[in-house]
Amino acid sequence: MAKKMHDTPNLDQLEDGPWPSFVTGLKDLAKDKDYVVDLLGQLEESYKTRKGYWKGGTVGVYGYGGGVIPRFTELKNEDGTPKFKDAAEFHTLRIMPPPGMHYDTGTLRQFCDLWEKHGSGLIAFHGQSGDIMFQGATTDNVQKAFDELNEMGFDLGGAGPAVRTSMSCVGAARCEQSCYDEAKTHRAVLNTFLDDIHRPSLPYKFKFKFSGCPNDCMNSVQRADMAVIGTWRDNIRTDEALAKKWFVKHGMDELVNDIVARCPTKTFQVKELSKIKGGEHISTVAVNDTHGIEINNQDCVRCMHCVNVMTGALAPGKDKGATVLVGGKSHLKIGGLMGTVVIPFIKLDTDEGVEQLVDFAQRTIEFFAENALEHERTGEMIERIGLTNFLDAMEIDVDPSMVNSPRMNPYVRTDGWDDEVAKINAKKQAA
Amino acid sequence: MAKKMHDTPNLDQLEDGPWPSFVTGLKDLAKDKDYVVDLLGQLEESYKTRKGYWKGGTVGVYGYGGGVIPRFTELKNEDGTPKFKDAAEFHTLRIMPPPGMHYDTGTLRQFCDLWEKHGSGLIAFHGQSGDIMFQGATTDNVQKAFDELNEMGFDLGGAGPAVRTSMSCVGAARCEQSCYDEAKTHRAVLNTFLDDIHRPSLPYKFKFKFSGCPNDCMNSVQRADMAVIGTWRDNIRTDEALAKKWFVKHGMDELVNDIVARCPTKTFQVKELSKIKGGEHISTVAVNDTHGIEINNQDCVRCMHCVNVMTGALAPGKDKGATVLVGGKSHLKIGGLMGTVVIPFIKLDTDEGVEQLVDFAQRTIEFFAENALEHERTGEMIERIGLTNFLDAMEIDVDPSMVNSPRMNPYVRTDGWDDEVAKINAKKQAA
Amino acid sequence: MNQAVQAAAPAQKRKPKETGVPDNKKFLHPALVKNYGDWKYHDRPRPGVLHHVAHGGDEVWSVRAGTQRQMDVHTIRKLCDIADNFAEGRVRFTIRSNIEFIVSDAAKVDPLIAELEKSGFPVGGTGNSVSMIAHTQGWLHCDIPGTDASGVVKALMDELYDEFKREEMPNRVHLSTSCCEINCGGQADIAIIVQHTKPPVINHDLVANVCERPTVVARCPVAAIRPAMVNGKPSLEIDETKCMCCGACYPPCPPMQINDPENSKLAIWVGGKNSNARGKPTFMKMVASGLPNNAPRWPEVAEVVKNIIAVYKADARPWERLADWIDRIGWPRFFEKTGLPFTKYLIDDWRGSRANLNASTHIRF
Amino acid sequence: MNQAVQAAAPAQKRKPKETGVPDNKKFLHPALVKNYGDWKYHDRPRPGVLHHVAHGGDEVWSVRAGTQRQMDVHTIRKLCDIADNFAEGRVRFTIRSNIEFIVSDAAKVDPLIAELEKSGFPVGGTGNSVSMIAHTQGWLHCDIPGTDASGVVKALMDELYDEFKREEMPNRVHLSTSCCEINCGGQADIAIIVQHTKPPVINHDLVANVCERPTVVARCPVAAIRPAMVNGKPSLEIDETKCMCCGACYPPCPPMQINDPENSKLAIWVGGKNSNARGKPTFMKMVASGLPNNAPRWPEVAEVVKNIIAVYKADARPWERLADWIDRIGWPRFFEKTGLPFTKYLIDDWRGSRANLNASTHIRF
Ligand code: SRM
Ligand code: SRM
Ligand code: SRM
Ligand code: SRM
Ligand code: SF4
Ligand code: SF4
Ligand code: SF4
Ligand code: SF4
Ligand code: SF4
Ligand code: SF4
Ligand code: SF4
Ligand code: SF4
Repeated sequence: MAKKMHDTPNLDQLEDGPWPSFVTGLKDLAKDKDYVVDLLGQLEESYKTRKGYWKGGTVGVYGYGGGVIPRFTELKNEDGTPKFKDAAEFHTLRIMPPPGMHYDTGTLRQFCDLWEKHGSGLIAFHGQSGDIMFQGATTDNVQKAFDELNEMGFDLGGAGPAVRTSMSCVGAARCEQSCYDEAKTHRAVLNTFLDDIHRPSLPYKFKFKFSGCPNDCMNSVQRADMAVIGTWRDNIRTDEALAKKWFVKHGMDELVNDIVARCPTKTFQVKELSKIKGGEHISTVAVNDTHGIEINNQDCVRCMHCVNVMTGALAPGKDKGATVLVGGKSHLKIGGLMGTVVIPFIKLDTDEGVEQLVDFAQRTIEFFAENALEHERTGEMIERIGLTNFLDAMEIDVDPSMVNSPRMNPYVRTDGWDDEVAKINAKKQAA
Repeated sequence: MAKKMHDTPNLDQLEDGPWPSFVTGLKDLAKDKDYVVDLLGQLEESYKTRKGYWKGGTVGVYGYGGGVIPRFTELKNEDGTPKFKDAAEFHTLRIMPPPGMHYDTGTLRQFCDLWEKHGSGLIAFHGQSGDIMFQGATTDNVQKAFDELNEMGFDLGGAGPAVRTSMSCVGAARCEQSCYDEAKTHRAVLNTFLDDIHRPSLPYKFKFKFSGCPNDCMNSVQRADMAVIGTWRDNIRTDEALAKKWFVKHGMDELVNDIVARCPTKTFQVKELSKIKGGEHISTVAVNDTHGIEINNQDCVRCMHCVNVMTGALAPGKDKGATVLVGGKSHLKIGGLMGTVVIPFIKLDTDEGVEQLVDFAQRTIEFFAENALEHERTGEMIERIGLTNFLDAMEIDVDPSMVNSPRMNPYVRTDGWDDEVAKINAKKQAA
Repeated sequence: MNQAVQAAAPAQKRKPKETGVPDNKKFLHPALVKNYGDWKYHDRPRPGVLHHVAHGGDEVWSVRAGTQRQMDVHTIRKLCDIADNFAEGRVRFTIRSNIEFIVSDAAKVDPLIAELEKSGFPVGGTGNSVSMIAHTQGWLHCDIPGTDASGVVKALMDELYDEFKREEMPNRVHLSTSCCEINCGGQADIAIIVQHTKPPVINHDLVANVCERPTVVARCPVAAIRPAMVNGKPSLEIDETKCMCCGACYPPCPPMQINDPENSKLAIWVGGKNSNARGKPTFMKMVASGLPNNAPRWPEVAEVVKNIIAVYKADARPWERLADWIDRIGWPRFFEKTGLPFTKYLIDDWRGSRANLNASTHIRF
Repeated sequence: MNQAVQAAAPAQKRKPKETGVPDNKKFLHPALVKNYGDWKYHDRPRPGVLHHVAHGGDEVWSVRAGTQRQMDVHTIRKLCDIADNFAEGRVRFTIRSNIEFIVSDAAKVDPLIAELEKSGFPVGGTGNSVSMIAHTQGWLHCDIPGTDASGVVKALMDELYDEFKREEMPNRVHLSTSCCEINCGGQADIAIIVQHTKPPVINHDLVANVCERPTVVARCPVAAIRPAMVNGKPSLEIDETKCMCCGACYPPCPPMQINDPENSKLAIWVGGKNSNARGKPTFMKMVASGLPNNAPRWPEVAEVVKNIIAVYKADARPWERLADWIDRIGWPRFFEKTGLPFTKYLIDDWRGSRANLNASTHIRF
């Protein structure tokens, strides 16, 4: 039995309603833990005054420079002692999850046991960067909790100006849209940067995210300095049995209004079977005895929409890989940024492919480390120096896929035009 | 007979080929005019050296500060005398055309006669701003030519930091798409600013352009500080006879691929007649005995496409007027700018409507005169001060039609939010 | 700020095993290992259940349930019990902190659902539902929050409970919440984000002790901060005509107190989309602001959010995400239909904002 | 620069009648006056001829013919003769300097066309043709041109003559040409514009006499110009690492010579669209540069332009303007099909350029 609960009239109201309540959970923990009793006390105070009361500081584990988010209370009595002394320290350990965030119950139970022992008993599955957040430990207990987690095979994630914890979608493990092995790639890339994860010394944070297809279930385009998004180069595959099954259930109206009309490039067409033409770049499939689908894959932008609507009947091609975008981030300083295509396509189905990606990631981070200003993200850096200079440094050829369109202003000095053209032609001839 | 022609081996090559040749025309003039002989001499020199040889200066007509583009040769002999002395001065008079650029032959012949007398005999129909450009007169003759033109009922247009000559499309005179009286509006607006046209004293140039419908045959969206583009608010009108006629000629495939698929908001639909629903905002018309067109006009953005393809069968509604955009301009300094919607809709079918537009134009130019920096166009000014401040000054309520979307960043100080909402509500209630 | 540097390494301390990201293979359900990368299609037999079929014919059912994310160990153990007794001992969490139980036998689905519901975990969040809100830290843990996150999520999910359990929306609806303008919650169909309305109040006594002044000055997006001497001590000064109250100066300099019980408001954003389906990804747009930070249940926020969801549900066509819907009906009608006032603050004036002005006569009347 | 100020007003001078824009009613063909604002529809019986029908049933035929714009009075008189003898004495000019003859009797169309063609005026430019090029001044009259305009127009229209007379393009094709980067010619489906490649060469002897230095400094978009003393005289200096050779400094300061016979090149732009039809208006994009200023017939430019037109003609679907066509096939394929090299210079890095980066996986392979 822990000490007496503080009055929490505000928080109590968050026990009403059908959604699982974190307050009920905290109160459960508070039964055994003075620590959580006082945490609730401080949180209630925040609810009352509408102010936060944590400040940062310096706490870590031996051998690493980051991965712990230190929190010290600022809610003090007149004499400077904490108002809620048992919750005066409330640090979080950020632990990297397995790709796809799969667990067996044994592992989860072990997490619970150790965090009940060393921490508050509050765990978040997961933080927005993907970390398992073991929330609430005193400075003394941080190392103990880490040691046990580390022995289990888990490791601290990133915080501060470091390579950060990454996320990958469920992908190949359970999703028919997956275009590469997200888990393998995620590990190969991240585990290359353990030093940069554990010892923050970059200009600012750097995040990777891995989505298996353009549905981008990891939101990587706007939350990752480097987004690796699966795609394919060849034709959309078709399955006539599933296409007909779909059509029986949904009919022509849905086919026309929900797919034809929504294909962004109008390349998805429905035609009488007799009018459907084949060809190297054409996917076709009958939906009944009179009509069928015709897709000119050269005009398809792999948006996934038709494939999503008719899952199985249509599927990504076989020549799979990924598009790599650089520079996504959130609001700070210049407004939200989306990533920009820098590698239109990379094969990832062999070790060499994955190594190429790792190599590109390494060179990107090296360049970032050397060229970004303090607290500048990759997107801001590229904004400042220009995409072309970044590509130059990465030894990547410019490609119209990287832009929505060529420039709309004449403000560029083009005296190297002929040289560039000569280079391009030389490369073409060499290829 | 004029003096001997200079050799013009370069220009001679521009007499070949089927398109009417300005060189042939100039040579025709040169037969009688030393002036043009020397003009051809200088032009040939430009072709040879690939350099221009005119410079500006100060030439005008009595009473006006602008409207003449002075040109003095820079092609000099060692001793400072002009190389082609008879063409040492080659000024242009910019004369405002009638709206729609209509003429009777009598007027044109009069132009020819006077310009043969006082000028080079070279006239451009028309400059890119719409002026009749009487090209090539000596300083002495500028006034004479102007006096005659002015007596004919023509007046000088703009040059320098002034309100400029304007253009309006053929519109109501001959076009079924016309949504307002372009000619009347053009004159009403421009003739309000004669002082600002003739006596340049604005921060920089200011251009009006008038297009009768969103096809914008005057390119006003990107070439006018204020573009007045016709549009309508009610439903697209239909004519069944013409619709059926169109369908007989073009058929279902064209209807679907050329119109349905190209309607930007997918509001143009083809349906079985039995499935077509009517309604306050719906336009419908049969194309044959089984099928018809259904347009929900609430989702229609008046792009004109379907109306263009099926001219007459579909037509702009009856509640016509115009959208006013401000700030279009060309490349200089910050890159090309398009106008921005500032008045989503204004009626122009009564004198009061036109006066309202004139009033708005006056207030805009006053604001521009007072607030623009030197050599700053309206678009640049708005870019600098923000659209909202411009609207504020113009006493125009903000409207979501003015933007593609609301803001995508949080970088705004919103402490007046409640006041703004109160104002909006008060206005709503008053209305 | 919060990265740690371990001053001296006491001799007894354990050296970390730098193991990095663990292999997920050992955690995967066996059917997922067997059919890894070989799935053919899926369908959804009912809300909350995904049924995936492999090319070889294997099938798995995934049952998805909502959690509070910020979970106490008792709750986690309860979920483990359910996994052990009613599923096959494996679970995964989605990016939205929903839990998924994977079973290889259709017969196990119903009992599993029953047990989850009995234990207070709503089953749903799949397909065209309103899924769980992307959750941030707020007062519970962050050092800069203007509001809470867990409470906002809880209060809102209570209101959206039915829509979580149903699949009745035109397309999936993803919400996020962010307890400061930094926006850890990310782009979403609907987002709730703190919007400060007054410049920071500087505690001049502290600046000299705790802040690196050049760092703070550099952080301001509009160069509104300059070093100044206040009461003889080095401090900072804000040009209030420039400051747009973003709060970016607060993390590097806690004495620049931006949070204010009254003046830190909440804004609602809509139409963010990360997926490439149909149109390209798009940022969300601010559509309402000035909502009070009304803990513990934020009723004003809930009302606006629920209203937007209701209008969207009634008006959008199948497969139209919120952004797609607005693309069709246009922004004027969005404001008309939701009854939200369109104020001048919603007109962008930040860098590159010109691209967002309507440079056409495409207007809906 | 070129606005005139009349120093002293000699007594004999005539005071201008400030008549402004003349009324066009008296110039209009009578049928246009009668049916003003009351037209119902039009069709095109053949290329070069528009047939408009009024609600009341009146009909007019407009026959369009190409001119050189820069017309000598003999040519104009010839056109007047044709109007008087074969039409009804009224003409108008289009925005593209084509002339239109309006007749109220179908029988007059063919003889009119025959006479025009006989007299060297090509009939066409309507509907889906390549119309006349928007024409600027160039060496003939402007004070800052990098090339000629009339010659470029003539040379190109010779090559596009057949496409002017036919209506065989997928949609109308509008060209423009601009003899300096200022772009008086405007946005077009295909535009030819001077692109300087070297910074201005300053004639320091002249700067002090003819240039207001602050004005020139202010004109530079990238602040590359600063005042400097050269040989003891006030002059200007260019930071060559910043200067992107736009030539904006040249009009206010002729000693900043930007034009260069070798280094002032020509660039080709495509996909500009002012009309609101289908998509919103769009700016054109630069797709080729570095073409030599090869007077008198600019064969390299003609080749690129003709090639783009040919590929578009073969590949675009009905009603696709050049911009719409590229929207469908994508930029990578545009460069592939036209064989134009995509160089790094075509990637935008000017203000707001981020909006133009591909922030999606929408890619064509
Ligand atoms: C814990 C977490 C929210 C959550 O409850 O899930 C979080 C919490 C904080 N974020 Fe975040 N961010 C979290 C994911 C994100 C994400 C989402 C993502 O990673 O996909 C973003 C948007 C993507 C991005 O990186 O831009 C994000 C964008 C930021 C930013 C803005 C960065 C920018 O360049 O715009 C900051 C401010 C900064 O770094 O200076 C920030 C800063 C912070 C700090 C460190 C506040 C500070 O500067 O003192 C917060 C610490 C809270 C705490 O006490 O634990 N956080 N933050 C997420 C990390 C958990 C985890 O490790 O799994
Ligand atoms: C004559 C004409 C080209 C033609 O042959 O048709 C022309 C010629 C010149 N233009 Fe232009 N512009 C002409 C229409 C345009 C247009 C088109 C229009 O008005 O619709 C534009 C684009 C729209 C716009 O206003 O932005 C145009 C954009 C410019 C600019 C760039 C302005 C900007 O803000 O980006 C300049 C430079 C300046 O004003 O400083 C300029 C400047 C000039 C100057 C005055 C060069 C100079 O600064 O010394 C040229 C004088 C040439 C001459 O010797 O006659 N001209 N100029 C056009 C005027 C004829 C007429 O009065 O009808
Ligand atoms: C489990 C999860 C991935 C994970 O590793 O955690 C996931 C899994 C699937 N997603 Fe997703 N998506 C998941 C988050 C997302 C997100 C990110 C987010 O929620 O923040 C997105 C991007 C949202 C955006 O655009 O901002 C996302 C955009 C999609 C889309 C595109 C939807 C669209 O039309 O715009 C599809 C396609 C579809 O719906 O058919 C999709 C489809 C799917 C499918 C059907 C793929 C498959 O064939 O298995 C999966 C089951 C979905 C379902 O719930 O019915 N998933 N999906 C995520 C579940 C989140 C949750 O608990 O609610
Ligand atoms: C005569 C003229 C107006 C004038 O007052 O001078 C004119 C007249 C007509 N235009 Fe235009 N347009 C004229 C320049 C333009 C321009 C501006 C330009 O040429 O620089 C545009 C904007 C181009 C752009 O988007 O950049 C223009 C965009 C249109 C469109 C929209 C085309 C599209 O699909 O994008 C239409 C609709 C159509 O083609 O059916 C149109 C339609 C028409 C119609 C059919 C309207 C009507 O019902 O009478 C007129 C006959 C067109 C024809 O040539 O077949 N007119 N039209 C101009 C003839 C120029 C020429 O000699 O070639
Ligand atoms: S991103 Fe694609 S591959 Fe990954 S889970 Fe989502 S739909 Fe499946
Ligand atoms: S995946 Fe390709 S074909 Fe299918 S809707 Fe998207 S762009 Fe069209
Ligand atoms: S802008 Fe419209 S009204 Fe004017 S001529 Fe063109 S199509 Fe006709
Ligand atoms: S005018 Fe309206 S209905 Fe017609 S194509 Fe354009 S948006 Fe669609
Ligand atoms: S959104 Fe702001 S307050 Fe909330 S967790 Fe992120 S940094 Fe902290
Ligand atoms: S709140 Fe933002 S704008 Fe204001 S001073 Fe701080 S960083 Fe600058
Ligand atoms: S484009 Fe340049 S050179 Fe040509 S007329 Fe216009 S200002 Fe003169
Ligand atoms: S050419 Fe352009 S960029 Fe170069 S100095 Fe002159 S104005 Fe500046």
